Amino acid sequence: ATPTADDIRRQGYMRIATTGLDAPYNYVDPDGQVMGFDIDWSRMICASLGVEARFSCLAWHGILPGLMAGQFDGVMSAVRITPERQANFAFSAPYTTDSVAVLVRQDNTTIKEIEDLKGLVVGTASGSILEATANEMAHAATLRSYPGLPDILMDLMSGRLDGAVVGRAGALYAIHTHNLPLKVVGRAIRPQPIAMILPKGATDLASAVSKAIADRQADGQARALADRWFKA
Amino acid sequence: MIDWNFMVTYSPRLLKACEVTFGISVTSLAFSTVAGLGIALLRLSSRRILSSAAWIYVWIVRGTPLLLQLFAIYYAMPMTGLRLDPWTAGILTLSLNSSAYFSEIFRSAIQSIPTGQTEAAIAIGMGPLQTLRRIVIPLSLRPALPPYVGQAITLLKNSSLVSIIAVPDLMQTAQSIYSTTFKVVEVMLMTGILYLIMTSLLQIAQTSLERRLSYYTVK
Amino acid sequence: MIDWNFMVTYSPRLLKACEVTFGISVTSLAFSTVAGLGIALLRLSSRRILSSAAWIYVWIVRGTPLLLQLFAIYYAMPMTGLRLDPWTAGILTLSLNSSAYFSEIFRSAIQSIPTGQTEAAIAIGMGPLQTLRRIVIPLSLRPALPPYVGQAITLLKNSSLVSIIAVPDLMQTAQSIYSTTFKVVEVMLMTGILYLIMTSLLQIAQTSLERRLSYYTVK
Amino acid sequence: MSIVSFRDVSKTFGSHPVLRNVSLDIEEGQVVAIIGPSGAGKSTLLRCVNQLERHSTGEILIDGTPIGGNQRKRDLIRLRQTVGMVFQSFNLWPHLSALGNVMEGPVTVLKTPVAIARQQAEALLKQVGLADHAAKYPGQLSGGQQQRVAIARALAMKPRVMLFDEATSALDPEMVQEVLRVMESLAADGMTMLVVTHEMGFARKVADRVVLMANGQVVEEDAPETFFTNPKEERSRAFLSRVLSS
Amino acid sequence: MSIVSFRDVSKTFGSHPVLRNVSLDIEEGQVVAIIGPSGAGKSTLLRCVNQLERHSTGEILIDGTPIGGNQRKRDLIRLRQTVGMVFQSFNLWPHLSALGNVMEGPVTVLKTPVAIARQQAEALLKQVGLADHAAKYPGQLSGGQQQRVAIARALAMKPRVMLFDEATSALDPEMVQEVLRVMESLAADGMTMLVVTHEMGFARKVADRVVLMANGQVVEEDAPETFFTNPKEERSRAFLSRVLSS
Ligand SMILES: Nc1ncnc2c1ncn2[C@@H]1O[C@H](COP(=O)(O)OP(=O)(O)OP(=O)(O)O)[C@@H](O)[C@H]1O
Ligand SMILES: Nc1ncnc2c1ncn2[C@@H]1O[C@H](COP(=O)(O)OP(=O)(O)OP(=O)(O)O)[C@@H](O)[C@H]1O
Ligand SMILES: [Mg+2]
Ligand SMILES: [Mg+2]
Repeated sequence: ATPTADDIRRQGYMRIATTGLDAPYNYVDPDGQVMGFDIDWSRMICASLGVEARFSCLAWHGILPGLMAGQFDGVMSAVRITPERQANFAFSAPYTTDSVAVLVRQDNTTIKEIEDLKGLVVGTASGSILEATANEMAHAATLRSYPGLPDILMDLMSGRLDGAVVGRAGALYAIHTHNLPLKVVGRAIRPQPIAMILPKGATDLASAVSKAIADRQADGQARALADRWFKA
Repeated sequence: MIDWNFMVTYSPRLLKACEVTFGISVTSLAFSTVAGLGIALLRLSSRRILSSAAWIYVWIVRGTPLLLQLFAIYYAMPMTGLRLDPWTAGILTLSLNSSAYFSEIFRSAIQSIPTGQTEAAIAIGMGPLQTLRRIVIPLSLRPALPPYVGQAITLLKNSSLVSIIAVPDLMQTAQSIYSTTFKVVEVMLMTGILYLIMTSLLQIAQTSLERRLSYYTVK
Repeated sequence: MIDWNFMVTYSPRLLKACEVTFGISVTSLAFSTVAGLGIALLRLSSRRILSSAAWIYVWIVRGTPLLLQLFAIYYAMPMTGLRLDPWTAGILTLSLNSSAYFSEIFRSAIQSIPTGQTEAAIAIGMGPLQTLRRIVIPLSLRPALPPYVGQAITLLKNSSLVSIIAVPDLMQTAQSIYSTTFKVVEVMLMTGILYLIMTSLLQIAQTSLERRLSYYTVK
Repeated sequence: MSIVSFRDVSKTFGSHPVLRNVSLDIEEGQVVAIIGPSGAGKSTLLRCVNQLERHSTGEILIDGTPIGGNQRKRDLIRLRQTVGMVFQSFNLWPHLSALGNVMEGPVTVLKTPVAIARQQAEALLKQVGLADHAAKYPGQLSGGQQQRVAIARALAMKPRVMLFDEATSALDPEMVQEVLRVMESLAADGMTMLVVTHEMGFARKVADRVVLMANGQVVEEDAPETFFTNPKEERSRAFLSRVLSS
Repeated sequence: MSIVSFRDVSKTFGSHPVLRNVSLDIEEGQVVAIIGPSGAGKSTLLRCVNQLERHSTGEILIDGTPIGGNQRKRDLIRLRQTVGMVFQSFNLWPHLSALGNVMEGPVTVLKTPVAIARQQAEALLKQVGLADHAAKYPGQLSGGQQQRVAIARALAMKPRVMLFDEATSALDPEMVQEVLRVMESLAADGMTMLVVTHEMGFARKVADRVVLMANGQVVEEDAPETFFTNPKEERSRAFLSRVLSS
């Protein structure tokens, strides 16, 4: 029983899962409140549907199984649209895009584009677009997959990695917020649309969410939100 | 070096997460201790079917990852019509999982009791349950205690896996904090201390109980 | 329902990840068994300083999360000038961690040996090491075995934590596969079977060794 | 009617016969000493009385009621309570004090109120000469003291028969005397007793009947005077000459 | 020169004195029986000879060399090898066969080649009458058989002195005979032996000297004939009358 928009309205709230590990998209503040670009977007979408947004924070490896098992109505966690995912889930229209970036230490002068990582020790995040991109484009001597961005940043700073293939927005946010001795170099690689991911077959709900996204893009609220979270 | 302000700011959230970890762990510990004892007794049963069934249970439960067991209980059980909330599923999984490890610890301890001790109980007219409660359990306490506490601590640490189905425990909260703040040292220090406090309850209890059970070594 | 083709396609990658898990686990198991025995002996030493030091080691190592220990060794050690590669850091952490649990298992088993057994060895002129190797270890094998194998299995499962410093083990690989392909059931099934095969080596060894060590129960 | 009867009782371990068609009657108030070489089946015979060991064929009656076989567990346990047993190796429970060991049966099995059980236990410990040691743990008592606690523990269940399996053979000679004295006074009080022993002096002095076992069979059954001075069987004479020489 | 000498040896457990100024000399080839009531300190005396228990003051000399004190661990272990000990509770190692128990010392401690150690062990097992039981494990042997294996195990180290601590008191009368016979033949072969025993018959027949201990002190030291027929001390008479009555 995939939920329709009416089911959600009748229910009065939408159960949204996120990792809370992915600033600026989603993270948890000191009081335990979940915050971020995805969260604000979720609230706007739910407001349009006339329901309340209820968030669950859980590890990424628990999110998709939970969605498949009907534990959530949707996922807002900087989810990129890919063909494999489209075959198994429903997607709303994209609400933003993000690209892959190369991250190096500030004092590095030799790495300028992803191709320059060839033959080096490179880190990336496992089980994601990033891993595939790194595999196809970086031609690293050693490619190490980490569970999350913080682990990559730490090992980059520790000198064990020469460079890293990461998500652009998250990397920029981290460098900016915490003043890290790192920098993003090169072009924007493989920009990818980011959307809400919904249970397979929930096309009705997906189009209701897509309409809400389009409305907010039309009335300028989307722009304001992006400025707030991505001004770095 | 260390940002003390930061630690003060985040400690309420970590303390709150401790409650989750502690609650899940203590509940699961209670269930799995009882279940573990039951399985140990089945394993020691002279009926071949019972002891084989217990062997198979221990084999499979110790043999497969906790994550798989959690998924099976949380996501596959609803197919059978039984939908559990995350807390229940987490506690059930942890209890089942630990019970297999505990059962082997208990079995080993029970087997180290001289048969004369239980024969004396049977000869005086005790039934199997009375013998268990009054003689076997008290006497296996001493040899079971050190590995039992080790396994209880493992249970406490394993409880963090439950965060994968949306119960944010101490470890998950710690990861969440350092992934936005990058204060690895501070977060790990605080988390380490909180875990150390929780496990110290068990470890200090162990040491003092061992001392009290020293009659056992007077031979 | 189940996609068999998928399972065939991905099994080489999972099998390769098994090698990582198995390699790390077996190496760490060897180190931590030896270290655990050493710590158990320190803990049993009549010298107060040694036994207290061992108690503190066990208290802190059992008391803090493996993740924290891993971070301390991997990220904090370089500050002291010692930079370890992920494999070495992973094996070192797992070995230190497990050694504390093993030491308590061994201590409990050694304490269950009747003093007459070691006195007979001393009386015949054996030195402490000879007594240990020829009498104490063989006699504590039987009571230590069930909890030892339980802890060894825990070590094998815990080795997946090492993936956090970029050594992709079986569990990490499984998660990576299902989070791109969404075949949770297939991946978990295969992973479960692979873990079960690896742990069965230990569990079957346990059962057959127990049978061979049954002289111990002939009293 | 006899209080314990063996009727054609046999017992095998695997294919190894340990008791062969034993028939024996113990009358109320009698003291029967069972003697014989090692491996004769003496312990097994005793252990069959309270079914610590199940017999293979034949019947064992306690006060007329058969014990063992397909009997309901509950009835078996009830019947067992009428039989007290004292082991060679004492088997006191190390986690309970002397008093605790004696009180355990009445409180746990008979559900006697603790206060009453304590009074009775104290009286029993006094009877075996251990009034001053009630609070001590088994580890703090000498062998002879431990064995006397074990006797008090069995007596606390008010058994109709007492079984003693080499109750003195793990003890030093001086301690043997303490324990034998307690057993003698029990016999004098009219307790029915089945005593496996190597103390020929005790058998001669206290027993009403002496049973020599060998090879799983009863070889000879006699009044002690007859048995020790004029045994009927060749096997008995051989046994006596070997044992009395030491 | 005597092979074991105690010179003014005392031993306290905590504040409890267990040996008080014991002086005693054992000559090569002598058999000395140590008797006395329970708690007299007999076991402790024996256990000090090979330093299973450290004495508090005084000196113990083995073949002229002092043992214990601040001696280097290596020297202590070497000296211990010249002393064989047989325990009341056998203490055979359950994970080794009878042969394995006997070979263990030579192979592990003396580094004797396995083939030679095996031959010697087989010869020793034959000497104690157990040639046929070499492959059995302790759990499969009777008490008397186990104790004879324990004697063979001690002999395998070719000790100059053998200590026996109530080597027969956990045994049935028939088994006692087996073990005493082995001990007698050892004595006849000229082995120096220190024997704590309750077997007065054995003490009288085999010992060259009888030592009565009580309360941590040597009360009387005599040739057996004198001791058993005409003891000098009041304490000795009291002890003998109690023990011989059983
Ligand atoms: N659990 C058992 N399994 C196999 N055989 C056994 C078992 N218990 C006893 N036996 C055998 O049964 C026989 C009789 O043993 P039992 O202990 O009754 O003899 P006993 O007359 O009490 O001897 P002892 O004087 O040495 O105590 C022995 O040959 C013994 O080996
Ligand atoms: N480890 C110990 N700690 C404290 N006291 C002890 C210890 N070992 C022995 N004793 C005490 O030392 C005294 C002498 O003991 P020992 O065993 O030497 O006597 P024994 O003459 O061998 O007696 P038995 O005939 O009962 O064996 C006893 O009072 C005993 O309680
Ligand atoms: Mg017997
Ligand atoms: Mg003694």
